[in-house]
Amino acid sequence: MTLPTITETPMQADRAVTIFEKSKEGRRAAVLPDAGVPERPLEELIPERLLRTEPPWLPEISEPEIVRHYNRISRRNFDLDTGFYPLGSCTMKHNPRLNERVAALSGHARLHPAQDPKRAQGALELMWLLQQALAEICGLPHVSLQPSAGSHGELAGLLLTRAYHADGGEQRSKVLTPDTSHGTNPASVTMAGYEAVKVATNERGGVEIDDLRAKASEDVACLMLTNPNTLGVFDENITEMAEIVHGVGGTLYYDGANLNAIMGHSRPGDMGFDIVHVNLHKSFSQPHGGGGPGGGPIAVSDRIEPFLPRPQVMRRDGANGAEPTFDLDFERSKSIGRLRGFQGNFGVFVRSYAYMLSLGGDGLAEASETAVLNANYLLARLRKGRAGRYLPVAFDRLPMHEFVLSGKPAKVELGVQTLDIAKRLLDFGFHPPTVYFPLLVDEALMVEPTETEPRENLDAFADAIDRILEEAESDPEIAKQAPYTTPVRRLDEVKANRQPVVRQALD
Amino acid sequence: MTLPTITETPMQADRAVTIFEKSKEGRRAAVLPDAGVPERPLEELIPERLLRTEPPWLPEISEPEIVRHYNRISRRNFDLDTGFYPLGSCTMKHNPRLNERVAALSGHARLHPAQDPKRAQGALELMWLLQQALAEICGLPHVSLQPSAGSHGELAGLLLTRAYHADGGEQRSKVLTPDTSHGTNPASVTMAGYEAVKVATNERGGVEIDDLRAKASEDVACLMLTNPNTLGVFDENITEMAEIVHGVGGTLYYDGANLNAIMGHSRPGDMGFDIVHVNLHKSFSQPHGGGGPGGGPIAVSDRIEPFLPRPQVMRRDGANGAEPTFDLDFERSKSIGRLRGFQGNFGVFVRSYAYMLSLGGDGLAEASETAVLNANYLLARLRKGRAGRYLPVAFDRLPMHEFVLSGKPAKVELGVQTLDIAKRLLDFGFHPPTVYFPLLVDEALMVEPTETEPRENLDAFADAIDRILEEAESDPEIAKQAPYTTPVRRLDEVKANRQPVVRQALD
Amino acid sequence: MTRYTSATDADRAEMLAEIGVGSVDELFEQIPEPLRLGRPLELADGLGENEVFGRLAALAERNADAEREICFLGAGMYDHYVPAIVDAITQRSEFLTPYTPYQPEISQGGLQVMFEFQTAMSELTALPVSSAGLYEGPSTVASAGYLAIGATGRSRFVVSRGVHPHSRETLATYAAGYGAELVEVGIEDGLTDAAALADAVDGETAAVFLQSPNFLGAVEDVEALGAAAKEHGALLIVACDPMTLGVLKPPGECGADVAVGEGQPLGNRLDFGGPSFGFFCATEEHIRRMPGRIAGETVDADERRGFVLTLQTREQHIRREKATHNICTAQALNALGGVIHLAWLGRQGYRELGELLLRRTAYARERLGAVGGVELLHEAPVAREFALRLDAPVAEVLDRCAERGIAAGYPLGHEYPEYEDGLLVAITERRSKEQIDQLAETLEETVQQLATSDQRRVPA
Amino acid sequence: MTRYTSATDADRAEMLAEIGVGSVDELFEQIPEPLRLGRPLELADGLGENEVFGRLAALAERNADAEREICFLGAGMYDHYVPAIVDAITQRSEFLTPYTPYQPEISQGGLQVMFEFQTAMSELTALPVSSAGLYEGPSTVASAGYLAIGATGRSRFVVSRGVHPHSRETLATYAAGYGAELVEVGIEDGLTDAAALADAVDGETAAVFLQSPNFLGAVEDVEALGAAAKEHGALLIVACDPMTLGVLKPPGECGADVAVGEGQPLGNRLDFGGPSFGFFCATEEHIRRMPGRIAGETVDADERRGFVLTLQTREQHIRREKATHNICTAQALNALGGVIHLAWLGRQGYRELGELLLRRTAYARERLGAVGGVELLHEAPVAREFALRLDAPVAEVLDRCAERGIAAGYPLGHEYPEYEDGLLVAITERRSKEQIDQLAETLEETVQQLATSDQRRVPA
Ligand SMILES: Cc1ncc(COP(=O)(O)O)c(C=O)c1O
Ligand SMILES: Cc1ncc(COP(=O)(O)O)c(C=O)c1O
Repeated sequence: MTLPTITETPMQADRAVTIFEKSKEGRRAAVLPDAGVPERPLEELIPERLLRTEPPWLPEISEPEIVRHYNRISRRNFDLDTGFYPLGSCTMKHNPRLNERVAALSGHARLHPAQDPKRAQGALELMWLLQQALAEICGLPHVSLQPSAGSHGELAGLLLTRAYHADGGEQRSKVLTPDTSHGTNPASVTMAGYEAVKVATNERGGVEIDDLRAKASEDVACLMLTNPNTLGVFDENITEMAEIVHGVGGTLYYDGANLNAIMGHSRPGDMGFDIVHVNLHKSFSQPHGGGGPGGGPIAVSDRIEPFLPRPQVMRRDGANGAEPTFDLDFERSKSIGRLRGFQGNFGVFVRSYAYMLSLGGDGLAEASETAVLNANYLLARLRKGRAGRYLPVAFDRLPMHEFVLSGKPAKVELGVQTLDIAKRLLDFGFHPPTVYFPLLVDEALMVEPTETEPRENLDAFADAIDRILEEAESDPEIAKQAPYTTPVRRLDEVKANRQPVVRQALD
Repeated sequence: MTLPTITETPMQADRAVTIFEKSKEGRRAAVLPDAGVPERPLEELIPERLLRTEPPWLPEISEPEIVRHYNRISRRNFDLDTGFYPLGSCTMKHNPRLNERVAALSGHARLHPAQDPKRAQGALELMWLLQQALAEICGLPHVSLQPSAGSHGELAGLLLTRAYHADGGEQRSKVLTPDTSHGTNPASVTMAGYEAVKVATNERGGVEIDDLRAKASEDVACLMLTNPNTLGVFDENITEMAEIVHGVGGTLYYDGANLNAIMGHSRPGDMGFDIVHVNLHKSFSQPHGGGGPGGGPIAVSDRIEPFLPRPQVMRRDGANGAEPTFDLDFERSKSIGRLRGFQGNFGVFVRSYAYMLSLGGDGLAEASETAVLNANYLLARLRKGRAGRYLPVAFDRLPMHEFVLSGKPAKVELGVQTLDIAKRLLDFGFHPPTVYFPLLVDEALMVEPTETEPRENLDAFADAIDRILEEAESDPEIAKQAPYTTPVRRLDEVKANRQPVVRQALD
Repeated sequence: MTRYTSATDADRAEMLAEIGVGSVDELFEQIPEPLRLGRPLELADGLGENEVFGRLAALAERNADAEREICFLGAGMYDHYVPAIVDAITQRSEFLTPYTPYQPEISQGGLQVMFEFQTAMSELTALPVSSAGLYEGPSTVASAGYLAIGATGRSRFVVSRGVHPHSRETLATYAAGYGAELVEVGIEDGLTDAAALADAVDGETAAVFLQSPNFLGAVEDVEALGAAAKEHGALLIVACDPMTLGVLKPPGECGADVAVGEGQPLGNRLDFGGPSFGFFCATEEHIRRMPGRIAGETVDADERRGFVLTLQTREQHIRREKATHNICTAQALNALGGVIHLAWLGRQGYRELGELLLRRTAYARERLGAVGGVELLHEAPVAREFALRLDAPVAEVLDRCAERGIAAGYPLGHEYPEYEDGLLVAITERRSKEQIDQLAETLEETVQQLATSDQRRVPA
Repeated sequence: MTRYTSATDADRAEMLAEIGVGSVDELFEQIPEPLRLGRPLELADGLGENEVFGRLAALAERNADAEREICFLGAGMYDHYVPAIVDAITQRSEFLTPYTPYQPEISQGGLQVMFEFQTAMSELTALPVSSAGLYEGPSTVASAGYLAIGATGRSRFVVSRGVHPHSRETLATYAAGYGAELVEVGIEDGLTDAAALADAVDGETAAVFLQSPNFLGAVEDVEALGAAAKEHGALLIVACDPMTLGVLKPPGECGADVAVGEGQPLGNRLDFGGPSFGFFCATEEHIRRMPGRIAGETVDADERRGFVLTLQTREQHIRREKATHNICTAQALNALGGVIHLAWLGRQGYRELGELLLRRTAYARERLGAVGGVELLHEAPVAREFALRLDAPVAEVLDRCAERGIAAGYPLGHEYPEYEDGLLVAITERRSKEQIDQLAETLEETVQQLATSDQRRVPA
């Protein structure tokens, strides 16, 4: 008697098929209203040579099968509502459904962006209120909500810096970023037409002051910094650094990706930063959506304000005690101009504002406390186990909301790389930390638990890491060939790059 | 080198834990508004002996973990939006999301049932429009939407029959149901205070006329029938049967569970039925919700109308050309009274009415055609394979929207029972057909594909059945020990019945 | 090809060939010609999704819902806030679209929810056994009567007039079927007349039906009233409001044999009256007489924990005419909404919400009772709803309030002719102090305008 | 304990002990004292879910959305009907809550969606390569400029004035950074001035930017206009409306090197301007210069088909300052909405919708053009939007229409002073013939009332 043993999980057995491959001629989901107007031949309306001859090969498929297709493939994703997702630098905190509910109200969801401000007062007031809250949190008085995400905010910040200097008749060419900075920082620098110059990191994980001083010339437009930085540690020398950069007439840009560590505890403005971006999809609970949408508002100081993007939301006090009114200000002569269409990712603003109302000022401060508590607790738990030996923390000090481990000992002593550990974690039902970033840490694992994780999940994660290292002590192959239970196993990325197949072939 | 082989699927490895077991003292999700009124001690408001001393042990858990808990266990369900669900007699057709959207409009969702009819005109008109549509589909002029599901409609029908006879000074004691009838039919008969009397089935799967004639006495209150019946075949003798039953003064009750076979093609009223129930969660796309909610409206003839439940929706024509108005009629002296609170499952009415608007009259008729086409096609495909030998159709004729196979040959020749085949189907990713019903078919498998399944799914199902029978030919144990890949494997129902554990123990 | 289907003309042709018939019509020939409709249904043609949405939205526009009005209506269903996670979870295909868990191996999600629901309702009512979701409140009361007849072999019901009128009427409707006699016991000062109840109960009594808080909002002394039932071996059946059991003594601690009720306040929207769910809890001895589905814990072939539908020999699909009830499709999804709402409230929040209701209700009762031309209909203790008497025609007062955007309450006259001037006012956490004050001011104004007499309430 | 967290006081104490510090404050001591805020944030206290809902609902109430007004506004975003399955699927946790698919083994759902999205956009634009979701329309135009500079080594842009003003302004904003000169080419009779364009393009030109339909709704002869670009080796960058490509010749068939645009019409609600998605398609040769994420097909260790993020050496997280773009978080969820909407429309429906738009737009244009005091701003062919001239102050006309529940269109004067009397009117499948007639009547009435001159349109 030979009973079938499981060689594949059901999902593994269910091979990927795209919706285009499920198409069958003549099938459809949509039923459209008839035009209700004269059925004139298209050629009468548009010159024939401007008309399309063959409609695009979109799928032909019924509604039930569309729903099944996307429901089924959705289960091939790991998601935050399923389990622990300590993806460092990304602040994978809970996404409240309340925010989805209020964003879906037709007064928000079906409001046309070109609606006359007179008839969009609720939306403009919401944006204004969000601006006020962000200004208070960042410690900088002026806010533009326009940037669509963090990197967009970075670009904005650099263009603001350029405009600021140009306004003073200056042209600068360099922007300093620490070697620990996120890839978007140097990429934004280049896109903004500057040259990116690295500054070194000291033994405490902060910026090497002497190196900064050495590179801080009159040609330096800006210093871009994350604080706490991507090592999860707070750079205590920030005030001195600000003096140095301001001393040579440069601006200080704050990459707000790590704001979740300090909300209500410390403010970039008070640290001396001129420009800050905030990732609404990190600190303020906008769902990450598989890679967006996001929001990257910027807060700036008085001297930068004149250059903010157009349009800006403005508030007019009501004449003698009447309600204030809100409007869009396009007449900003020194503005760098638009960064995108219309007023920004309003739907994201609604969610983030609802989140702020839910937590309130104290709640935000407490969220940061718990985020820092969770990170420190998880690190302490890890240290006690095999991670202490094989995955030591890169800079040995108390972290803030996240910390970076180095997989170098594991690689040398066990022959398993950070990648292998990450892949093996998948079999244990965890999303791995951010890996191989920041670059200056060998085999880096960047762990950010966030405040919304209960302690039990941190314990389970620490235990899983320990189990994986224990396995590796006896047989490194287990990790090296992991994962085993995921919908697919390790994928051939080289093949994907060599002969890129980037769309479904149709025939 | 010993790589881990998969002994369990990830879901199998993840053991069931209830939300009560995840509770930890002091945790919570909800934040309530403060009362905003004087904080008086409860004892001042309610005599102490009427107050609760210990609050109930509800879970203490944060919102993120509640969401994760239910998202995770939701994946332990098989559902219609994932795959083929040919559960006979249940009409598992596509559940359009449009219906969920319109049901959620606050004008429907937040309308209080005790709202003055003057201020609920939209809701009453919707109910009235749905009644009209159901009357047209059933071929009976009067409709009550009150019953909450089919079995509730059955009870209503029997109580109506009782009231009808009582009104004529009669007291009858017997109700006839074929041995093929659904369990709710005889159960409703008993609950309505009647004695259930079985009538036999003839070789064509219809009612044995002679047996009916023999049992149709003056003491018979009603004949309950499904047509097409639970064998999926249409009883051609229905007109004669109606004459027999009406001849002795009884009523004819139509169990509408199989209405999906004949919408727009034949009408119970025209067959001679006096009372019909409709399952809105079957023919009219209300999602089954894991076992409800449903809707079981009844349509009746003129002579039954006076006895319909209270209240009834009524329409008043507007004076000189004004819009008609709608109201609730409570003054129905002969009414059997209420069957439930308020006006019925209104949210279900909204969905079903939206469904009718979407398909329209022709669409409903075509839906029945495709349902019948799909059933006949699937049967033809099965017959061609091993099922033709091991799972013959119970009554050898063209079925309507569903058909019943007998697993007797499979049991005798292969040693695998219908249950084993059903369980093995789970490994192939299909929901099994209804099994062991109707009772008069040995090892019955009742298959209803519905109109919303594409042909490819029917082919795949037929192939899976064939594979399973092929396996069984070589090794029956494969089916007998199935399933292997489901979140849990076969469960010990005897244990569950012997020492019932029906709630989480808390300590 | 119709909406939601896949069969193209090409598919049809091939499928018919496989079947071996020439047309779909042939498949319908088993329906005798005279019984075939032979004409299109007299229903409009199908519409596109946007048009259907437009039609339904237009109908919804013509309802004064609790989003547009300040709603003090109660009478069994209440405008509580349903947390967003309830919709998010209940709308998941995995919960929304399967049917009853007949195949437990692929229905563990739904079965575990039932098990959790049973646990939660058992905790609320302090009774050990719970069924998983009957239709709704009133029919659950009638089902309890059916159980009582089976359990006692008697067929006489003694019913307090404080029980919801819909429940009493539904009980009577069912009783006409399974055969039971109803005896009603009146109300004194808002509470069930204890003496009359004691007289009414005898050795023929199958069950005593109480509701607390009763329809007038008054909290009954269930234990005291129940004594008569105990004495004569009748079952004590108590209908209760699941939102009050964090603060009020639960039926199980008051000697109830069966506790039933309307589940709407727990995670279910108003929906003009349904769908919601009913709950049904009882003492151990009745476990094999319970109506509806029950999930039980067990293990699988590999000793994994799992859940199944249990004690199915009670049910219609097994026992047919001998079943303890005829219910099949119930309200599983609504019960899920209830259990999520309870988990969201949690042990603390559930209690706090009960306290909030008590305190706001006490405030509202005093505030409104002090309005000129308004007096309390009774002085008995109340939890979340209370009754007033208006010195003005209730219907007209309600119309005036509606013009001012307030649904002021439920008029008692229709079901309690003796309280023809009565108004029932319900409070939820959604009704703020400001809204209560607004109601008071509106009543002040309108009752004055419409006053039927000059006699004003003499301060007690 | 704040909202959404789990740490109770007991948890905190145990966790601090494990860490080995006495208080949470100690953990913040690495922040120099002067930099610590030392006071609470000046923000209100947190609110319960119901209160937050109330606040946001009150704000929403003060917006005239397309549910309440008949909306003829367009100008880049359109009030199309978003099918219900789009919300149902995009709201699934599995799509809503993960981040960028850095771990492909557990992100196959999102990666396959990207792959399908790329295929769909490639089909629409008739260009082989597609990036998966940039921010939105105008910034995508600016990103195309960045690619052109890299591809040609030139830095001069020739831009039609028919390109969306937001796109032109965004392009200028970016150009101030990466350094490029903009030359604008005017509009004649609604269309890009072909002669002026030919003159403007030279050997220094990196790219020519066109939009079709252009901002005035006119369908440009992209192929003819593009000839100048080809001739001088400049890239032809075409912004297009994804709802018109079922009927209009796609950029790929008109010689475009890059096609970009605003994705909102595909499965995304208006949301007062965002979030939506941008699309970016190009010819093979530019594949390694594309901005944003791209999913590619491959196989796993067991030869199973799978998808990964590919060509990542283009991206900031690998190449840093040498990356082809700085974008990281984009608009993946919005792109999913787009691909679901396209699958729902299907090949036939997508074409039919395009035809519907053309025909209704033609009807509306004639109907409105015939209104007294209203004339066409141009006679060029249009697809789904068209421009009028009003013989009355546009702002006042719009106010009057708004009072009658109609958002009559987009006033051109702000961005095109030369069309200070211009009104842009957009049509979608949601705008019925009846609504168009209603707009006509309302304009008839209001324009007359506000007429600035007596000269009336002479019928052509
Ligand atoms: C440190 C840091 N900076 C900048 C960014 C870029 O932000 P966005 O992805 O919103 O563009 C990220 C995003 O992961 C980040 O972690
Ligand atoms: C033939 C038949 N009759 C009656 C019923 C009972 O309907 P409901 O479950 O809606 O009570 C069913 C339900 O499965 C059925 O299949």
